[in-house]
Amino acid sequence: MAATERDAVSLGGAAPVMSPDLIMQVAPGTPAREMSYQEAIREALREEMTRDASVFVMGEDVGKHGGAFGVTRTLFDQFGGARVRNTPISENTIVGAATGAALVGMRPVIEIMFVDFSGLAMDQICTQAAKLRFMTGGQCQVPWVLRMPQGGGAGKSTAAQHSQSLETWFAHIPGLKVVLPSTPYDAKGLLKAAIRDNNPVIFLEHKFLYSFRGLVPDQDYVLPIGKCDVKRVGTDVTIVASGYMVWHAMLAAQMLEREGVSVEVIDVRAISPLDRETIGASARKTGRVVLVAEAVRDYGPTGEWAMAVTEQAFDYLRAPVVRVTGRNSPVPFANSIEDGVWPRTDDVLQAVRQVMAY
Amino acid sequence: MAATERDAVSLGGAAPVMSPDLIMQVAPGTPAREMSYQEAIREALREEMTRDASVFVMGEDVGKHGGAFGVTRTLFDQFGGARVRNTPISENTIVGAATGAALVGMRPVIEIMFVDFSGLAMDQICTQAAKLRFMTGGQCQVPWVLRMPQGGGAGKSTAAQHSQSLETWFAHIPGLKVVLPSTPYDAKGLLKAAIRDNNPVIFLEHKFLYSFRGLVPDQDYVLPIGKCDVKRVGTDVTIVASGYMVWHAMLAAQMLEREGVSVEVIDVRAISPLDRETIGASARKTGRVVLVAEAVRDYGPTGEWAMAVTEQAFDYLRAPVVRVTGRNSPVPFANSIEDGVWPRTDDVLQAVRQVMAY
Amino acid sequence: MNPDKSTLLEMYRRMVRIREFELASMDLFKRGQVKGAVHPYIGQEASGVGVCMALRRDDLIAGTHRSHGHNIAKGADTARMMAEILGKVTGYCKGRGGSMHIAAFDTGSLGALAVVGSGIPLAVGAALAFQMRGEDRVAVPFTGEAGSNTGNWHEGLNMAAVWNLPVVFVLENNHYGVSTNIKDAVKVDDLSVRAQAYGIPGERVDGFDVLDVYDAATRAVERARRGEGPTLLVTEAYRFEGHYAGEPEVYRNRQEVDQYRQFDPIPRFREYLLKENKATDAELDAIDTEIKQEIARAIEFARSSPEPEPATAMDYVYA
Amino acid sequence: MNPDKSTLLEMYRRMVRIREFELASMDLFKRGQVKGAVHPYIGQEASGVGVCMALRRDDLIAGTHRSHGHNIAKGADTARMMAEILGKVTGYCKGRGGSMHIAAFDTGSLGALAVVGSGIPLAVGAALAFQMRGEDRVAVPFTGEAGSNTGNWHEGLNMAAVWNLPVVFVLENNHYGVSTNIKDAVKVDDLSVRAQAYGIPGERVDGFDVLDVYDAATRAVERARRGEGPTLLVTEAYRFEGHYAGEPEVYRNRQEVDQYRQFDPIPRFREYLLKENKATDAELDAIDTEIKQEIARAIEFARSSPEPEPATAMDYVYA
Ligand SMILES: Cc1ncc(C[n+]2csc(CCOP(=O)(O)OP(=O)(O)O)c2C)c(N)n1
Ligand SMILES: Cc1ncc(C[n+]2csc(CCOP(=O)(O)OP(=O)(O)O)c2C)c(N)n1
Ligand SMILES: [Mg+2]
Ligand SMILES: [Mg+2]
Repeated sequence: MAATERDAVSLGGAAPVMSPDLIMQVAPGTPAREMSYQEAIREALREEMTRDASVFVMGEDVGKHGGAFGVTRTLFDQFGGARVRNTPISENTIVGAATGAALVGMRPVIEIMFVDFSGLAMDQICTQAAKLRFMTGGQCQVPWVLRMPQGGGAGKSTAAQHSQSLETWFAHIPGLKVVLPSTPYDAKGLLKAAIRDNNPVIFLEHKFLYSFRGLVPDQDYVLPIGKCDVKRVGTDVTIVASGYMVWHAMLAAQMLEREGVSVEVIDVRAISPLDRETIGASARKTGRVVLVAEAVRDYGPTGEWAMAVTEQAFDYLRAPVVRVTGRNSPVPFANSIEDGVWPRTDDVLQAVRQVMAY
Repeated sequence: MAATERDAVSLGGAAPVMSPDLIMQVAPGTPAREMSYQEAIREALREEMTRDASVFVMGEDVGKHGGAFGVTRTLFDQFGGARVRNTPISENTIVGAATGAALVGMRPVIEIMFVDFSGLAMDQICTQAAKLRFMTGGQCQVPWVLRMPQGGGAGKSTAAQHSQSLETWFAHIPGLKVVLPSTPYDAKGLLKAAIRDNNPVIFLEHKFLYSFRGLVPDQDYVLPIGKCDVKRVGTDVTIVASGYMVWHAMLAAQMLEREGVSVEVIDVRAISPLDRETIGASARKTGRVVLVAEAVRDYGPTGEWAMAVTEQAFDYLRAPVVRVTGRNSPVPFANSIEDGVWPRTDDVLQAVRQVMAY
Repeated sequence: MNPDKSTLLEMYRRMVRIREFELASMDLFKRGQVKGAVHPYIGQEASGVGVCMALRRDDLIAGTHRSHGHNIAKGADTARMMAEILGKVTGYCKGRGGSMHIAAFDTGSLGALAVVGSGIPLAVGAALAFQMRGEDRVAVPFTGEAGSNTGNWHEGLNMAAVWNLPVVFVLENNHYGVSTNIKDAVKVDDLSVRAQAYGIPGERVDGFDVLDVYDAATRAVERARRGEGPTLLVTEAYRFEGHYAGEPEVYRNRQEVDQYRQFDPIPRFREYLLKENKATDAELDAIDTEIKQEIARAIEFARSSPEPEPATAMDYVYA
Repeated sequence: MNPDKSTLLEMYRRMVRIREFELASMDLFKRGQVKGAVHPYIGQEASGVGVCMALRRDDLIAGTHRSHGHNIAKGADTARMMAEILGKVTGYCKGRGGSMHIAAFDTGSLGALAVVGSGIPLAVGAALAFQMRGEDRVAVPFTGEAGSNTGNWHEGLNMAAVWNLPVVFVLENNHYGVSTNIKDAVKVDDLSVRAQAYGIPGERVDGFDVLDVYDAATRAVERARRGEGPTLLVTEAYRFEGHYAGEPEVYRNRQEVDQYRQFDPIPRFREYLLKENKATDAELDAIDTEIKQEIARAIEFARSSPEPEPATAMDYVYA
């Protein structure tokens, strides 16, 4: 399945496209434009390719077609086929070739159409690129970015082989950085940071977020990889989330405000290296923590986040950490059972009420 | 690197080959023989191949050569090349072919020489085999076992691409079962269970354990996949561990007994499906928990175990859960820095003292 | 090869069945009644049907993301298929799979794997089982031409070759992998030369001509059944529709598509049957009508079937 | 091709250097001084040297688990290599890599990747960078014959072919992948036919004959440099030693090994040099002595170097 931007939007039936107002990241008065998450990514690519001749884009159908979700559309017209390069269907070799090019000074940005296909490229991602600098005693570096759409939801019915969230596969491998942007602002600033980073960076875009809109500053900016972002300050309970889940957290926080519950929302924009301090500090402040991740429950990202809480805030905890995660099963096709496979705002609300009531 | 049994033993310099007495699993009087972990695995293969004509062994150099660590040695002579089948170097296709054979009624037991090479086969393992039964609405089942040696330590100097512990890659994928036997007794009983199981089972053998010896009953037996095994009963502190780490836990427990600390050791023989109840019950009893895993720290198995503790025993905890894990880096070659990459008995001792002193 | 009349009519029937099923599924997709994606097999019917008519029911096929046609060609029931792509519990996969994952084990379809190339090892493994058990069954993985650049493809052909397994690898050249023309993904013109890398026969046939395909497939299948090993069969056709229903097709122009549409395998076969006096207009019209009714019934069946019960969501995760 | 005397002597020198280095590393391994594993290149020296003498310093190679020879052939310093396999901080990889992962970026070795086939995409990517930047450099990945069955190999050759990249794929047929004879892993006799699957030239040469290899490599390299695309070069040799030092070799018998040892590339080249009056016994003896001393110094250097400081254990995880 290769959908396009149009589809991404039109297929997004069931789940709500949330209001951009929920997350305001640009200070009033700053020159900025509203754009979609997808446009923000494209703009980051365009600007970095313009700034640095060593940056290029490579992947299946990233040329005229614009990639699986239309993210690279128009780049081909601007930069041509040498720098916006269609490849054969050869995931492991696409990544490995990016590594080889990076070793001799290029800065490839590669796309794998769906994170699910990374199963074919785990050797080059995790066993080669992640380890090469270390194995060679620092003789080289591997400055690539691997963009992969992931996630599901929203009645898209892409089923078991096109819907997973696999961030922990990568976050478990030292040498990689793993980024999951949740907003247009973050997507642009983090992708620029990733491209300028000298390490291999896994950049996981949430399919359902492509059409989300938000303000993006006109001026060039980069965001730090390896720092959590406090998306909302609160005092009663901490919600730790990343990617699309941040929106559920924010919506839940807004609703809970009306109930008099003050929620702090921590966006783990980069799940590796993990910024334990920000999570720990918030947990010490609120004493109550809810973790939200779309990936299936078992051995998903929430376990590591829970360890950060335990290690840094045990004595402050007033309730056990509660998590909201994807259902522990492959993703089914039919809506009746796809429903409930991914966390919803309601699940987050309930979890917060649970820790508050403890 | 393809080592053999002989090497596995002779290279095992630095770390202690622990006394079989540390773990006694066969009731006195039961007819039993002492054998190595490696022999126990081989015996399970031999017996199951004898019992069931649909069981066969496939992998690189599993024939006369006996596989990377000599586990399948002698099986070729007994069962011939059709049922002990050398393959080309094609990891993804070895697994996929096993799946195909399993779909039509065979029960393949496949070997990938080192778990590190599973990066080449993640698609067939995690995206095909694990999901096929679900995706087809139960039309089929995939009864294979994928044996992979993993782990390092013991001054073996196999470096970054032959030393990892990657159990969480698989444990994160619903549809797979993931087993890490720690003793000859468990290895034999769990492998037989895995072969008879109708699901794809990832069977992770610890390289350093191959030469460990222990009693194995003469009679046919299978052990349940999905149950933790309480390897030692105690009251003051719970150590949760799997694979080789169980030995460090047991040795630490023995030493701590002299200090008057009563340690319960839970062997997570199958990390997926995870038996949360046994872990929870022990944590409620002792109120103090140490988690030990050889895999690198971040997003390793301990996070999920910690969640099981939090979810089931939060109110009983007298100290934060502490974990002992592999260093968060690729594995280096030189002994001076390979040292300390993996947990040692000492690290477990210190962690227990830490939770006891809390 | 001289197929008898009933075989010829069955070929025609299956090709029409695929065409009507695909037109219906595209239509349902456009009207928002099918979720996910639909990858139409329109234009390639002669390939799937020519191959599968050369197979026995107990032979196996392994499919791709574009496998409605393969399943129908192998004999799958269109009502259960339609129910599946509508996500109904009466579907082949009880609504778990959807369009990209239709498997019909009862008629010998191991399933459609949506990761390009991933079906190949499965077919190789099934063939290995056949060989080990002394069964004279054959396994047939389908792949698109772009799929021949995947590592799976190479590993699978090599393994089948060295073990002399009963596999017929069918490579369907419809010229595009999503937006990428085969010329931009492969340097050779004739993909059947790739067989030489494995020491097995490779043959290229006109994928618009069901008899040509049937002929070559029959020879390859018989070879495999006799224990003489695998064959690579390349069927040359064209993808008349977009990569998936509704895909914008920015990478090719109408003329190109129209030119290939002249080779439409169904009218072509119909003409052949009439010209050679193998069938009458009336007989063929009757088939057309019969299939239209069948598909209408399939849609009705699918629509009126229930979705899976939420309580069953965790079924089939483990056996 | 008519290499001048200094080139011929340098070929001889590098072959002897590899041989002596390997004998020393095996010896050190057997005495327990080298940890991990050592995969000797003995018997294959003419292949690595013939290829690398055809390269410039700024051309790149990518290696395998068996790459001591490739590194030396490309000009790496034996002292820093020896230090690496002894795990010393003065080694190329500061002791992080060991025998299986020696990289020497300063002499154009991208590194040895121990997962079979994994070096191929790296070389393809480096060549892509050369092409994009208009550099006339060439990338050369080495693989064993068994490595040609990996998906990487297929994907890499196809990608290099379709993009016309400056790559020379060297496939070293030493007849075994661990214990598996090539006949049990591949059905074709001549692996160079595999080039046809990608529409690129394939050539097979006598891998015991350094001049034969050099000749073919030079042509392939010049072709790549001129922008005419990749070549597959198969060098036919034999693995004189076990898969790794101390490996039991249950899968072959002494006679087979002895038979091949008659083709030992070093005495053979020595004889040629003498017969053709390209060098005198004295000159060649001097090289032998010089290399023996160099290797002795390398061992001494490695032994007397320190291991990495424990405090540096986390260096180089991230840039
Ligand atoms: C490994 C992998 N990479 C990418 C995709 C996305 N994708 C789906 S179909 C397709 C093109 C396949 O082309 P081809 O093999 O020729 O089959 P066709 O669609 O033409 O039938 C791609 C790239 C995928 N499903 N799997
Ligand atoms: C992907 C992968 N599978 C298995 C291994 C284990 N292994 C190391 S070397 C080797 C054989 C390689 O044979 P060949 O490619 O002919 O190279 P040679 O050892 O003969 O130089 C194997 C199977 C590995 N390193 N990588
Ligand atoms: Mg195609
Ligand atoms: Mg070899």
